[in-house]
Amino acid sequence: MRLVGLYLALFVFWLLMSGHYEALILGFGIVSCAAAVYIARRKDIVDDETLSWYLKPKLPFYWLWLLGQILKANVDVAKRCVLPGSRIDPCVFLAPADQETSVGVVTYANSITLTPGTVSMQTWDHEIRVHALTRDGARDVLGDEMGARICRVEGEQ
Amino acid sequence: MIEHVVLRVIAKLLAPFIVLFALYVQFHGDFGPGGGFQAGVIFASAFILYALIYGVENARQIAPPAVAQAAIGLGVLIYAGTGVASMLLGGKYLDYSLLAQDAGHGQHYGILIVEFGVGVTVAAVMITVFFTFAGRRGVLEAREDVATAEDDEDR
Amino acid sequence: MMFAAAMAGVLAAMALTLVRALLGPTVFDRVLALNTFGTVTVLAIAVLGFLMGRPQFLDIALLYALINFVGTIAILKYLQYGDLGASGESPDAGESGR
Amino acid sequence: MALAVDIASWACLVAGALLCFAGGVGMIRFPDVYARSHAAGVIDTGGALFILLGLALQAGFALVTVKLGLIGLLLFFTSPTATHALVKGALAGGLNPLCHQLTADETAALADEASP
Repeated sequence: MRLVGLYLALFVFWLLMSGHYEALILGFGIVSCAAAVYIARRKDIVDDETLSWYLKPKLPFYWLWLLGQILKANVDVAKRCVLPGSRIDPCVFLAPADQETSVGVVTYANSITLTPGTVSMQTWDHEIRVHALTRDGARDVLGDEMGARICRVEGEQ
Repeated sequence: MIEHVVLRVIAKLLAPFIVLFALYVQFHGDFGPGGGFQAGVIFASAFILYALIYGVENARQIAPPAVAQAAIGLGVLIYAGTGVASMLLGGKYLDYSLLAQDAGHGQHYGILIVEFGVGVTVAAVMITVFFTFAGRRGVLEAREDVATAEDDEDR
Repeated sequence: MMFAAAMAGVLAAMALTLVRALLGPTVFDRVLALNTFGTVTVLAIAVLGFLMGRPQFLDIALLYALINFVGTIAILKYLQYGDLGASGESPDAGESGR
Repeated sequence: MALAVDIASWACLVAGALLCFAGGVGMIRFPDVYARSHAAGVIDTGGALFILLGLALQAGFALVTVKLGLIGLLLFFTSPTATHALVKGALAGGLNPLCHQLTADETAALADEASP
């Protein structure tokens, strides 16, 4: 079942990349996707850890929200990079990560890193060590809005 | 680095797409930049990423060195075989025009087959080179162990 | 014209990251600068493709982004374990493995 | 209509170029590798996003746009992963961040401030 899902995802990827829809190239596409699925199966990387996560319908909305956060943070950090009088006040702290699956924690850690001004340094099952450029950035992470949103995405079936 | 959960999850996610991207580059060589050599390198990079995260020992299970070494020969054989086939059909070496009923199709198929041979060889060579060099420390350590054991026996 | 403006910004960023890569001072600074340089190069290739009217360059940009990632991971692994092939179940296998 | 798209793509490309430049300046100015990784993050996210968006607006609805989207998606997954791996490696390499390590109390106080 998962293999079929992966095959379909790969085939859509092929169609998007290719732009040539003659029989020969499409045939190559069908064979190539089968080869990629076979190799993924041999590597034993087709499991629930990654696949089920990307079928969650709320995930695109979370990404859109994250995009907004990224833009806000970008402007702030870019100002601190360039403006002569600006100050930075870096700090390191442990933030709770309440996600249940490893993919949830990874999504959270990568979201933190994607937002300029905060970088995740180390991850454990229920904690992430974060380096923040300013106290405001640290406060945003500790407010845990991002983590709560990921938990909501994670929780749906 | 299997305990590095962020890397492991992201690599798992990307790996099948890297392989497919390699095959895409392989088969679209005549439409854009690409071809056998690049495709082979990308294909190998999928295995190199796997080896970096799961260790070269596990990667050897996925792509056994014997298969990789056979593939090196196979790729060259495909390349040379296409050339010889066109000679048998009465043309020069790698004279693609004779491989199909008309010259245009012949050129097209000929290039695809030859590029496929190049891709197989390059991928197999890259994987073999990486496995050989990445495994070196283990080999050296084993040799040192043997050397110290012999020293102990001498004493 | 607008592509030239984007190209100017990208080239400036490339120069600055290259300065950081040369200055160091630690090896991690250099790797960070190298990784960022790779990202900027991807953007430069994409913009260059439009500048020259040949969007096929985007395949190369995609490939470069991929190789940049694998390369960075390889350097970091070598720095941490001193060995590209370690399976790395224990992070300090280099010192206490034997 | 075409003019509006042109103006939007101009704005995106200029914003991307400015963010790239700002990130580059940050790479030079910031004091240690951890702070610099934030500047690198500006280039990786904002700079890349705006430049790819500007190019996509120029290309219109075509295969090229899809490929720009794929580049963006790949950067979206790989760049934070590489940065995280790098910072983790630097920490494991014994490089201490030049900053204040918040104690549990201070962290709790900040968390209280953040939650309304």
